[in-house]
Amino acid sequence: MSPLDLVFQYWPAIGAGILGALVPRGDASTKQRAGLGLIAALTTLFVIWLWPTEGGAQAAQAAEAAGEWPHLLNLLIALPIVGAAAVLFIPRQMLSVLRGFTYLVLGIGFVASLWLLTVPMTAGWHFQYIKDWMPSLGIRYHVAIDGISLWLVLLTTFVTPIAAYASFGSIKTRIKEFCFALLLLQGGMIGAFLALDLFLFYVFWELMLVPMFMMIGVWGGADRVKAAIKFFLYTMAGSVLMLAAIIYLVWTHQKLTGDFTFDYLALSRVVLSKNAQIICFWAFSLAFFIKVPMWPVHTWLPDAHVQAPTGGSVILAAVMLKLGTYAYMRFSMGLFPGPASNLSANLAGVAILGGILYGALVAWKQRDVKRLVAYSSVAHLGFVMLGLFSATPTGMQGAVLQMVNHGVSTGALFLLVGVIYDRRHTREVDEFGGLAKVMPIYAVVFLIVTFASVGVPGTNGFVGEFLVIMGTFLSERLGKFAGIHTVGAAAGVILAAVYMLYVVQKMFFGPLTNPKNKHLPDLTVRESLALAPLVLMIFVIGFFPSIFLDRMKESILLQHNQYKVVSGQAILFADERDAKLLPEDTFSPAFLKGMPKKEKPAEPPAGAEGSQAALGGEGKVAQ
Amino acid sequence: MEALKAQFPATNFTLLAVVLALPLIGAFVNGVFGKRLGKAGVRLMALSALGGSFIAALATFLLLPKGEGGGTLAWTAWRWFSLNGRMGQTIPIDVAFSVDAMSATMMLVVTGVGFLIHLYSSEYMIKDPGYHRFFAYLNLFCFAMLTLVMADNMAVLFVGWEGVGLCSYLLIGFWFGEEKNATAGKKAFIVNRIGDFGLLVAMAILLYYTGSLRFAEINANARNLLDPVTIWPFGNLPIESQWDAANPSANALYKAIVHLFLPEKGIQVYASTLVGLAMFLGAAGKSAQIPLYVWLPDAMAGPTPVSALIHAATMVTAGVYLVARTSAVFLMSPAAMATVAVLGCATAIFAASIGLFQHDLKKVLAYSTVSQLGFMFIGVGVGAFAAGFFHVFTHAFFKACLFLGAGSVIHAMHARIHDTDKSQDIRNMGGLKKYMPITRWTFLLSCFAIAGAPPLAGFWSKDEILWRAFSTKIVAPEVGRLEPLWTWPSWLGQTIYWVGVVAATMTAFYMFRAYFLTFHGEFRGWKVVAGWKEPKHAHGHDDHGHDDHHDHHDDGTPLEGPKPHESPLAMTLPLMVLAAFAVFAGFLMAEPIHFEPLGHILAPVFTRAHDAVVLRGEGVEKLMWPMMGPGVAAFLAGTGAAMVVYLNKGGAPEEAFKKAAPGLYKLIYDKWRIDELYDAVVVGMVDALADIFTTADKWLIDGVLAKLTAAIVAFFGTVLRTFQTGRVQVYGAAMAIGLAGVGFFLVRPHADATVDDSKLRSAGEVVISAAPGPGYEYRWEGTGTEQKDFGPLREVRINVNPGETKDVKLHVRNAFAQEATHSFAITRPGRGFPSSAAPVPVVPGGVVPAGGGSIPAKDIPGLINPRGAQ
Amino acid sequence: MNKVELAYFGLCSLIALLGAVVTVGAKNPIRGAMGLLSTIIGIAGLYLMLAAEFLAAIQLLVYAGAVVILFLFVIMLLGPSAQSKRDARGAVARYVGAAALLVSGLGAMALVMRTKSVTPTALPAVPPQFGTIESIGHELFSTALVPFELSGALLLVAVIGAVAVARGKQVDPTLLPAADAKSSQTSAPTAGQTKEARS
Amino acid sequence: MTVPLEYFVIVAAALFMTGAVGFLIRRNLLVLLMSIELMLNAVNLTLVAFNRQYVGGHAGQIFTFFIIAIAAAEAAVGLAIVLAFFRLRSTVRSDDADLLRN
Repeated sequence: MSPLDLVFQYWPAIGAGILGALVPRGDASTKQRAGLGLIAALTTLFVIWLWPTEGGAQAAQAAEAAGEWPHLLNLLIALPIVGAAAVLFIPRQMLSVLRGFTYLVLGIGFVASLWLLTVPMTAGWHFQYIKDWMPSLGIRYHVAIDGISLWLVLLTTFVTPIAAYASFGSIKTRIKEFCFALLLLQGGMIGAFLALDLFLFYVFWELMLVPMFMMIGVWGGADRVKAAIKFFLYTMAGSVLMLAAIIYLVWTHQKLTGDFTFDYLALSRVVLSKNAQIICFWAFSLAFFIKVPMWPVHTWLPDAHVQAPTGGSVILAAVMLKLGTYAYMRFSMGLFPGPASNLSANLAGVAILGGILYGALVAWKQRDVKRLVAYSSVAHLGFVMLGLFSATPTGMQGAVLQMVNHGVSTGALFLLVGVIYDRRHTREVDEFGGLAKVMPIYAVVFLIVTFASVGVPGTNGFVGEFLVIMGTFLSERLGKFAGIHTVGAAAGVILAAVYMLYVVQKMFFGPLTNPKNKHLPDLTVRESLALAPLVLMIFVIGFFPSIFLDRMKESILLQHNQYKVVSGQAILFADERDAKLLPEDTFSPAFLKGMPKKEKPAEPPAGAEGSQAALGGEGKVAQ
Repeated sequence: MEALKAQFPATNFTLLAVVLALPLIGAFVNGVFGKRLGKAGVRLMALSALGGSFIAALATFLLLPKGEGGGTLAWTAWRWFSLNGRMGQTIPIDVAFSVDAMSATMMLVVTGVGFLIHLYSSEYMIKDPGYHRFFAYLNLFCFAMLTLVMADNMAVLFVGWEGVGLCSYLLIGFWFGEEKNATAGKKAFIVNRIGDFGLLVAMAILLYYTGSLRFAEINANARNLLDPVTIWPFGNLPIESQWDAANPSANALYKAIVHLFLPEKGIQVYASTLVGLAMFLGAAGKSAQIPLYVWLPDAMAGPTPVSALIHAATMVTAGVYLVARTSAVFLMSPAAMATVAVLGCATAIFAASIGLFQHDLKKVLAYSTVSQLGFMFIGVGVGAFAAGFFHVFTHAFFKACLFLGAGSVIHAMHARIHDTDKSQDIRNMGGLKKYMPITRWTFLLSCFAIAGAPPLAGFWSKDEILWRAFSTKIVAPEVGRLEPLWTWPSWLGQTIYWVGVVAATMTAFYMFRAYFLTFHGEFRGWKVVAGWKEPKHAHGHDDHGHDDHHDHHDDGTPLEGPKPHESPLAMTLPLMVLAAFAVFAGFLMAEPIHFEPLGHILAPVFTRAHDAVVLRGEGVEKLMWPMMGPGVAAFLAGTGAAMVVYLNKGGAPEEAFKKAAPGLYKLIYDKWRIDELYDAVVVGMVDALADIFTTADKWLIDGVLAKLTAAIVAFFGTVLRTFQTGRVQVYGAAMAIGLAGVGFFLVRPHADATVDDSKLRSAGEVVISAAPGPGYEYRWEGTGTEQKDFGPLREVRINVNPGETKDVKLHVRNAFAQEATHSFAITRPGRGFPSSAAPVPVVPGGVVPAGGGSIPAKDIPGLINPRGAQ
Repeated sequence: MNKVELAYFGLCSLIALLGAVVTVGAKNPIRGAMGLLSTIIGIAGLYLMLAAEFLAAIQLLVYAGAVVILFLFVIMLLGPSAQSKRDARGAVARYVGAAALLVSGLGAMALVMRTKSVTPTALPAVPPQFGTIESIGHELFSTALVPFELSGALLLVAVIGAVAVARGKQVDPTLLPAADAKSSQTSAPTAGQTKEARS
Repeated sequence: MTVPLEYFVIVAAALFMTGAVGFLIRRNLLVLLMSIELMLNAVNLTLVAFNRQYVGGHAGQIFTFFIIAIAAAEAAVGLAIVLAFFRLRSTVRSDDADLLRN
């Protein structure tokens, strides 16, 4: 591969690099030029490497893929957590070592997560790793990745280093604890995305809360402790109910099959009795709705965001909210498809009225920019939940893509709000006016991100919302409501423009009246380098969404077909009193790979098989 | 030509990439490196980008395959994303562009007029600090407009659609220093967004019914849209009969009220009408028709060339282009086409009426644009797609020329009057024909064109539309056994024709009113002083921006100033070119004289329209020439009236009318107070809803969920705190009391027993076994065998014959010689009275009954207390 | 049950009970300590009756010799303020507690008395060497070796603990400004220190 | 006829009740400690008495031996605490030791 071939093959990346280097104005430092150039080149490389073709290249890649190293996922989870422990041993005064170490760990995490892209994400589990943890209880360390969780893990490893890099600019006290919290948070989040054992999932689900509680509570704003406690209690209350439902589910499974297991694959075969199913569905879903946040239980989000430091706020918005939606898609729709499909029309109504329209309207009335952006994430996630409730392949793909989009655009928005907060230490919208003259670059970046979050085509927001709206109309789950739901969701597009442009005009346009705004410095090198990857990602997703969609399509199709078949069976066969066990062949073998096998050679209790025969698994999952 | 054709195959026509890429590169270069390039560099970049794109567009137009099936040149960039259709099939959405005759002409207009306007504004904006930013936005706008025009599927069209809205937001709010401009920009974007909402819904419906978003396939299987959709009552709402069946016992009053709301029969509408209406909402948003036209007059806050390019030539015509492009869908529903035509007509007459009394030159032109757009929508509404499109074509030229003329006048006025509103006010102008000959003649020619003077472009296109409205009717597609589609009433075509004629007269009147007030009479701007020099103290012209200007000359002394100068060549050249086109463009489709080269090119594009729209009656076509009379009469009447009022009498009659009907005058001058109506109704309602939600969010949801629970917990906390006194003895005492209680309980004996009456019903036999205890002794009574003293016997068997009640007493004595007794009444249900067994505590059977993998469900729910109300 | 034994038993238990009552009732703590001493002596006497010579000796040595002396030492150290004046605050809780305790104690004793054995159980004959130092020492170092070592450790810890707690904050005299070097021993407050008002 | 077992038990019980009541009623810390000593001695007495009853081994006595050791340690530490408390609040009334209260 002589250098000339290299140049010839990757000329767009080199060109983009040079262009990136030229962008900053004359007096910019070489560090900024080099940084921007590098980021531009890497992004173009990313696009070329995953260029969306008709699957031809993917097949070629599969041929020479290095196979699935089983310990990759363990590395992704364990590295940050071990790093967090190691940070504690670094003396408090050596700030540069602390920061360097954090960057190292997060950097390795990001590079390792890029390896996930080499494997074509066919339906079923990849990089699966199973190890017994508490055999007596049937708890196993079972982690695996599929199309759905792939991009969320990549979002985590992509956003956390940026948040860290940006927040080291503004966090001045207790750097060591901040690094500890950051690394633990990354480990917890990735673990939660990859866990397939309900117990393991619950452990990571709770583990995540602690560092975020620390971040809001220690480095937050004025009454940060109250907001941190409110955040913690809200999520904890939800997840405690989920734990009860998990235990009940495991207990029923033990009654049916005779052996304990917390494994998601095994438990998804259990069909509880009618009202137990609904209760457990609500127990699970409430925990996830609090996290999303859905309408009635969302009031913790604005307080948490207003008090959280910039870095914490970025991670909270970019990744932690996605756990609620991802977990609803994986566990609520996976374990209780019956009630999920019965209630999908009503829940979609809540997602639209309570989420999209309510979030947008309340955001319009906010005076604090961060509170406004917080309510805007309620609106955006309303779209995501609508995509999930519509339960069509398009809608679900749109939902997962919108999760990634929201992570990128709202993460960038919070970084931008952090920029002015560091300068003026206030977030009141009325304090600013006519900033565009004083901080032109900042105004341009803010405008781009605003149009991304409003969903102007060509940016990432549009693709996600477009898929969700199309999916809603095509959905037969929503039945007669599909039309009115589509109209409601599309109306959300208008309101999104209303409140975002309101804040842009209030802050940037109009005369420069406030004397304090006269001499605000424009974006510093750190801020612009932190924002550059996000802004580029906005355009990459906007113009080449099929890079992302092709890799999640098959897993989503598998999940959708299974959801359709099993919900049909669950509604049909759930009777008043007894729980039942679906035969194994209602699930596709790819899905059941890694299910705990019955070690006991003894024939399972006669009763279990007898009742299933009557069921007869005629509902096959189309591969 | 053949070499070019060979080099660019029809299916992979990369020349389209060149047409698109050049403005994009121009925008990027100007935007990012603009400041460093300097004004000359930026100007060169922008003009070369547009020039190159125009040449490529011209080449594309020439290379259009003239085949009978309407040859198209297509180019696919990359797979954008793919959707899953209704039957599970994947629908690929590619970034694909295809050009047929219509879009080729549109491309020529966009790049041609765009190039001229770029040339013009390179001079007009020469003193503006944001020079590079302006050209970046202008180039980006051209890119977005080209994407819109050349899109192959509706998704890419939507990209162009919103891109154009975005650029108009940026350009209207270009001088963002002033609050007014920024608000106008925001208003334009939001109103466009409401239109885009309509387009999104239309796309969803099209995807559902026709299974694809590509125009070719949409037009091909447009017939699938003929499927009735119940829009009211939606969801699970019952219709009347269902409701009555559901709750028959409702009383009369309640039933009456419900019947008020519920329809007898669900309202059904054809999907094609729904799509048509949704798309018209989108078009109305973009092309400023009746419901959503309010943003266009405010958009005059932007620089004049912007108004010329965006609000005259290109963007506003996007709506007409969309309707023409999806003509097959509209043809499926005459109701939708009727709405388009009627609203178009209403807009024409309404906007014209407002234009009559406006004083701001650009506002007059803005309202004339809205009214001319009304004409175009009449064209496409009545099925004359080619005519509507031709009016778009001609309107682009003469309206751009008018706007640029106005720009050059304003440019001249800026020499002394810097306030934006005053410099555009025609009352300050007058008599400029002496000073600005070229602008005056080009303005005059365009006025003739727009007013519909016979040989000029305006006459041919407007007359064609009105003639088509008058003479044709639409044949509704047959729908078999379904309810037949709504068809046009016969009189509708004629009424539209006559209303159009009235609007045409008004157009002629206000256009010439503006012309005479601006160019004739004596100059009212300032006292012209020969050789007037710029006083030293006056501030320099560095900041041409309009934000923090204030005019300190209004302190009563009459303003002096130099002679208004004619605009430099860079501005007058485009005027002349456009004026020339305004004169000769008409002959491209002059149907009455059967010389219509453009008509022939467009024919293949609208083949479906050709056979769906037929002449009203047999002999109607003979009326073509006579029906031209009213059109020409309208022109003569309008121009004459304007000449009489403003040229001869110098505007006196207008003053007279103002005094005669001040209320009406004020009403029309205030644009029929539509803006205030919208603010009060639409914006007000949304604002109120937002307030309700915010307060509910703060007090109701946050209050109840978070603060109330916290308060309850705090209350219990304080209650329990009073027990902790902090003194050791108190705790010791509590312990002692506890000790005493436990001791008392342990010492007392407890006489408990379990009664096993499983065989009571069958064999009448009951086993009572007493609960064991430390040092317990038992004595039974009533079991037949008398037992005086206490013994270890714990279990007793009693036989009860049917219908009999037996009373058994149990005495228990513990080590401390304490005694306790417990009595049981055992009755066996026999003939006679039902059994009333004493309340017997039954310990739930713990063991799982064998058989059946299922567990008794009765104790499963008991295990987890159902939290949620079901 | 011969007279001498009964008399000796009555004497010893009388001494013990009287001592206890004095310990609890005495206003002056010294008198209380003396009461405790007499109780311990009384119990030592009873041990002798129950053939537990070694324990009697230990009782006298450890309890009388060490613990009571320790009490006296502390009482002396505290001086007059060791005697707290009586007031009735919080009396209700205390007396109710005492009453409950008495009632349940007497009730239990009554119950025990009323049950089974009418005649008191006679104590069996005393095997030779019972309760002597050899036998207890023999058993102490065989079966109860571990507790023995542990109690040794416990005592050590207790001593260290007592020293640490009692020592209080040692103020390094050199650090104090020269003026009040003399009052360096701040750890022992003078009696005159006013007691701060208790809210 | 030796003194029967019940007598010793009764004496021990009386001793114990006096100690307990003393503990509850008096508020002087020193008296509290002394009444604890009383209770411990009562227990020792019962142990030795029952060991005398069942003469199989010296379990009772050894147990008492350890109780005495522990009682000594307990008294030492108790008094140290009283001393420290006195230094802090310059009083030995148990009511004043309520810093943990609020």
